[in-house]
Amino acid sequence: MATEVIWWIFALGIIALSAGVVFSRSVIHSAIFLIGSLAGVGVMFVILTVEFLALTQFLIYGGAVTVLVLLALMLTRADPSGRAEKVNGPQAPFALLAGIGVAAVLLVAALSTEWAGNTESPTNIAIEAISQRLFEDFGLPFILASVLLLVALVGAIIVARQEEGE
Amino acid sequence: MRDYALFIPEYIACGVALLVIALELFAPRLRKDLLAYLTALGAVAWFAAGLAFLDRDPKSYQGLFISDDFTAFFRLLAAGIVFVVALMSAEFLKRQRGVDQGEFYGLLLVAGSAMTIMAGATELLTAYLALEVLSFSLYVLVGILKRDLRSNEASLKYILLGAFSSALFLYGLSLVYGAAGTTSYAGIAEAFAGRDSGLDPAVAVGMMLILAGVGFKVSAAPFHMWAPDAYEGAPLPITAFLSTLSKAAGFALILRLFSTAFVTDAESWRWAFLALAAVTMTVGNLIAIQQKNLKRLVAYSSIGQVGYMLISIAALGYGDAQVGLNATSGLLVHLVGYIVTTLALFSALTAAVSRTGSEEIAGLRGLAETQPFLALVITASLFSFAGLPFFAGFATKLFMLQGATTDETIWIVALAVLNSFISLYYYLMVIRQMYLFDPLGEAVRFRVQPVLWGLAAILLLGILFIGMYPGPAFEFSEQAAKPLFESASAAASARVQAP
Amino acid sequence: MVPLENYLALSAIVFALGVYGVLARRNAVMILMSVELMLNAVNINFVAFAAYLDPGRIVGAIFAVFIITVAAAEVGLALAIVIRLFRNRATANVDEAATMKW
Amino acid sequence: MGAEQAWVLAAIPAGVFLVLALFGRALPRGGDYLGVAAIASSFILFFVVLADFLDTPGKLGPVVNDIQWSKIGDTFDLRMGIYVDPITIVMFAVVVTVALMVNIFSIGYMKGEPRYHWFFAVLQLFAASMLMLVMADNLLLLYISWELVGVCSFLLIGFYWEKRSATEAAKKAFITTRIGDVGLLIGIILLWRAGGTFNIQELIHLAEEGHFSQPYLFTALAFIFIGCMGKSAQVPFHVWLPDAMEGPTPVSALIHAATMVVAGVYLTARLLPMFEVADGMLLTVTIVGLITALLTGFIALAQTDIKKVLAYSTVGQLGFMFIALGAGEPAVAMFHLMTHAFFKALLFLGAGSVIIGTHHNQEMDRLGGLWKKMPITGTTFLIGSLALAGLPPLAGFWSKDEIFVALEHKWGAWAVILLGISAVTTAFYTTRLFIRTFMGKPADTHVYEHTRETPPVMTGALVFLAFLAITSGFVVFHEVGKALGFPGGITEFIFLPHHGPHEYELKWGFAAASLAMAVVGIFSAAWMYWGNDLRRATALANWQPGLYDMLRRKFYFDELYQGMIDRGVLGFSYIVSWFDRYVVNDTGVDGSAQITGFTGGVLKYLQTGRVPNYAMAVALGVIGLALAGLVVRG
Repeated sequence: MATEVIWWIFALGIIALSAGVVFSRSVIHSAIFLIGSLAGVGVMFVILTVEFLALTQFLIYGGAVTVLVLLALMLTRADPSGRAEKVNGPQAPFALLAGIGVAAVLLVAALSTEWAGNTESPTNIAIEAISQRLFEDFGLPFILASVLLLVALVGAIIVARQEEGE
Repeated sequence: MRDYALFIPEYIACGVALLVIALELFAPRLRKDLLAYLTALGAVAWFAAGLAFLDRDPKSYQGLFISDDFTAFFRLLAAGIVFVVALMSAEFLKRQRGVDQGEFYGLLLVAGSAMTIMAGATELLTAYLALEVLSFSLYVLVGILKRDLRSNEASLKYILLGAFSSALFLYGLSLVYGAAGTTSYAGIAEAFAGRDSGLDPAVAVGMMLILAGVGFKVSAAPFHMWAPDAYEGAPLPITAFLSTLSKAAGFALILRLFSTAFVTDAESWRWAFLALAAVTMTVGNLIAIQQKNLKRLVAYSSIGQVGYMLISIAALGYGDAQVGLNATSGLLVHLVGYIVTTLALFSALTAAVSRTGSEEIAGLRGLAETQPFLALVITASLFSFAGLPFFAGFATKLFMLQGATTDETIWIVALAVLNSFISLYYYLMVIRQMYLFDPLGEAVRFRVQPVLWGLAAILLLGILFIGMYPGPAFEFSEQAAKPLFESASAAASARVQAP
Repeated sequence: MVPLENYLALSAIVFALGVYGVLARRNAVMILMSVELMLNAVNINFVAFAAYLDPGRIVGAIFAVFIITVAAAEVGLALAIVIRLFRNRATANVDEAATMKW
Repeated sequence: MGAEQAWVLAAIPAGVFLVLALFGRALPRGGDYLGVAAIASSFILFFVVLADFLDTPGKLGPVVNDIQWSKIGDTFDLRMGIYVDPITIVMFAVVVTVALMVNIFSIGYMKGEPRYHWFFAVLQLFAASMLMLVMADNLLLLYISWELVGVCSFLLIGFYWEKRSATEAAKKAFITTRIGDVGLLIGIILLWRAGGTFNIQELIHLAEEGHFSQPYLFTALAFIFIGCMGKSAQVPFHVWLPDAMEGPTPVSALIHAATMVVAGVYLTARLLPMFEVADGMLLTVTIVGLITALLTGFIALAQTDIKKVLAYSTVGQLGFMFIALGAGEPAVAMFHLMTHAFFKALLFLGAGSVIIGTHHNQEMDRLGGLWKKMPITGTTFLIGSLALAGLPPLAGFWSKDEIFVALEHKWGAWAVILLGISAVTTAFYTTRLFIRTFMGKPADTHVYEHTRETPPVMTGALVFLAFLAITSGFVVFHEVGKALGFPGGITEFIFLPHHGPHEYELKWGFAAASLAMAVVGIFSAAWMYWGNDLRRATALANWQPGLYDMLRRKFYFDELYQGMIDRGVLGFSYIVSWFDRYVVNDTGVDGSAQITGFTGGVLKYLQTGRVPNYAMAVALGVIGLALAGLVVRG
């Protein structure tokens, strides 16, 4: 019972915070809501008893990514005059319809499906099990991920690096 | 088996990639075109190593990746494309300032290796990661002229839309994973073969999301809109790279995914590919008529080509291994013809643009007078795109359409033929500029850089060879297509170690 | 206990919110934040399946680990490109970066 | 060398084409002698092939020689080869004879033109492709040659590309015939799919065994027939041929009268056994032929350009050939094809001679009375005209008569009456053409004064063709055929395997009726135009100006097509691109303000952010697909 109450609190919280991310008028507020939303998802992982992922979520998303976002916001802070920028494009009303459409389709898919092998309650996924599979079976994805990070790193550096005369 | 020896060719490619990046870093005064030649040399070594993997028994890496002739085919294709594009870039980048050339060539090689993994992946996570490695490399390469506003804008559009569509793709993967309980292709096929209808909604929606993701990658309408902008903004050799390697990689992924994992549930997606094919070829060809920029023209025309190719994917869904084999080998041979043609076109365009400095169609005015050889190569490539006899595009498109025709799809084949008729119109507009108009400036003959001349000549011969004697290309393609449909044994061996 | 469908519904809603954000926002950084929401929704799906479905255990969690990695790298690269855009044009609005069209 | 090596006929001009295209500019006189020599050697070798063919032990059985072109896996075994049977032999005879005459004639006609060597080079390429077309044993090789002759035609129509009308005409011809080619290609793919082979004889065999279902076969053949209609300029694809007269006149004689345009007739004749198996196909062919013959006969009445009259006449005569095919008589069609090739090439070359002799005048309104100035041209032109009108004993009479007999036999009297009207109009416009060009008083004395007879290199070709226009009809008689070495005469020579021997017998009733039609046409035209006096004709035109205008404007086909193209294809593409530019793409520099007045309302929301717009397309695509997916499954 307690789990369910906690789940609903966090679920509604995640939805509210996510809505804050996409509806807020200020970029900074959005970023802060994003941190909250990501942290909420981390808690969901805890409830699902996948603690390892929750930790990753807090560290990488709650920490690294949002810091990166805030950094970028500071670097691209547009108008020193403080002119209130419109954050939404004129497409927004249609975007709302499209968003509702996507939600409807996905909810139908999620809720009208009878999932095969549904155990009705989450099973604990121990960190040992994850690491075993990760390092024994998924060697190739691991290599790919490292190449991916290298590409992103090299790319980010050469794209963002300041040249002489800039 | 964790057989890391299966990736030896890719080790070579990535090793050379690291080497050129390091060279740029530690020997900044080195002549930059040496990096290009080193890359080309690396591509040759990669190709040679790839040849050693042909005609071998399929070998699986932990059920995540399979090394068979299909994989080997795309490996050779990737090495070939990287070779040509690297040499093309050597000439092109001489006129560009502020480009990090080491990284440029390194990323070419990495992207090529990613394509091999996409072709060989037999598990969703591996396929997804390889796809992202390729995409990341392309995001950077498109924006590599960072002081050029258009290049920067193109890469911004590309990465934002790419991230959006890969999120859609991932949601689809998650639904399929939930429905099948596994991410291995063989496991998915097995799970879907006998599933009860309770899973239908999730599978239907999941597959459509996956379709949107891969459709974005190969630029099928309505997921194509990034392509013209990215093509226009990218440096010329990267436009060639995008329209060849990125498309081929997308089709490699689609082919293996849909012919092995989803084939047991073809009802869910066959119609969608037909619809996408019809929309894509029509949109691509009709909008192409209105283009004034060469790269955008190629973008829309290649969107049209994708439309034709999607017909073959739909034909995979008829549950008949023979039909699937014919459709796949037709698609592969057309990919080869299309790639050779595109590279020939871009070799010539690179040379022409380096002289005229204009990427508009009107910039080619009077090329037949100032540089008849380039005009000839461009004409031959455009004829090949349009599917005129004697050029590669005719033979390969004919095989592809024939392989893809089933009794229910005659209408779309007719539409495809009609579309290639429309396409001839805008190709002729380009040819008209070269042959019927006088050059803008003074009509002085100019010399073509020897490397580009050689590339164009060899690729032109390739176009004619495939056009007049398509046998070898087709046999090679059929050999590459076979493993997908003899999957009984291969899939079984993969299933044993399926995660 | 909380049934699987709850997680899926939560994920669907968060995902749709992300889609709305991508479509509605004009600031590139905010579009990226919306994409992050979508990826998180995907992660909820994967982890929930991993925890609830019998034969397909664990793989979903591993998938989620990799998605987090990719998402982080993607944000890094995309922000670099946005910063470059800002240097070139003094804006981070995607609809002002629209010289190429037709 | 025997019939198996018939490919040499095509190989020689092909080789000379390469030489002329690459080095022609450097050769003295543009290498025209090489071109003539190439065709002449093909002409001579043709007789070698013919002799060998007639001596073949199997007596008139087809000769096959093929090589493996591409073996592809287990599924396709592509063989490319040649197939020589009597139909091929007739086509060979027509192509090499007319090509030789045209090459010789061109030395005079094209003298001093720019790109002289290129003209001869393309003529060689054309001859090679045309010869390849008629001996191809499979549809793929045939299609390739088919496209090649189309390309040659395009190049030659647009030969004077400084003239805007020439490039426009070339484009029109290319596009119109391409529409047909699309049909042909689809038809070929359909037959290949169901039959698994490109080989024509194998396909015919399969069709006769009932391998194809009826609707499938009809669809495939209908597509192929669209290709034939495009190439042979049958209504409604006929619009390109009169415009194609923008090309040099020898080209009109060779490509647009005698050879390329009959490719459609040839292909239909070649596949006729399949057409017979498919229900309704023969009737379709007949009706298309009848409509074409009638319509173009009337259009030609009101044309004043010599070459245009001849062009419409060609279209009409091609209609006659299709009618013969529709009656199930390939022998008759091929016979008319041959006689028509000779007298029509004669007429075109005669027209070319007039054009050169009068220093580039081809409007009847400025000609007249030329017979005195150009006696040889005039006489040969008269022979050609009478042959076209169908006056015995000239060639056209015999072949037309055969068509009437065949038509009556197959479809009955109604068809004969319709065709009879067309025959009368043919005789009428032919006579009108001759009178207004060669007889009476000159319409333009200045032109008349400066007219000269053309040099022997041109008149020589005319005389030779006039000889053929007189005599080629006689081969219809057994005795003549046998004397020439054809066992059983020409009609027995041209037979398809399942047709029994066809014996020519002159049906006096038909002959008389046919003669009467020709005479009616000739005399009414003579009455109206005698002495190049236009009063009666003008009175008639003024009596029904609407009708006259309709004929002069060719039943408004061009206007109709132009309208369709303007409002149809281009309009659609314009809408799509407009949507892409303004609705999806364009943001305006600073938001929606400026554009509001332009589009306003709902649309302005679509036009602003660009990446979001693209993403919107993706999202809508996904929603659409997913909804459809849920409907299909789940």
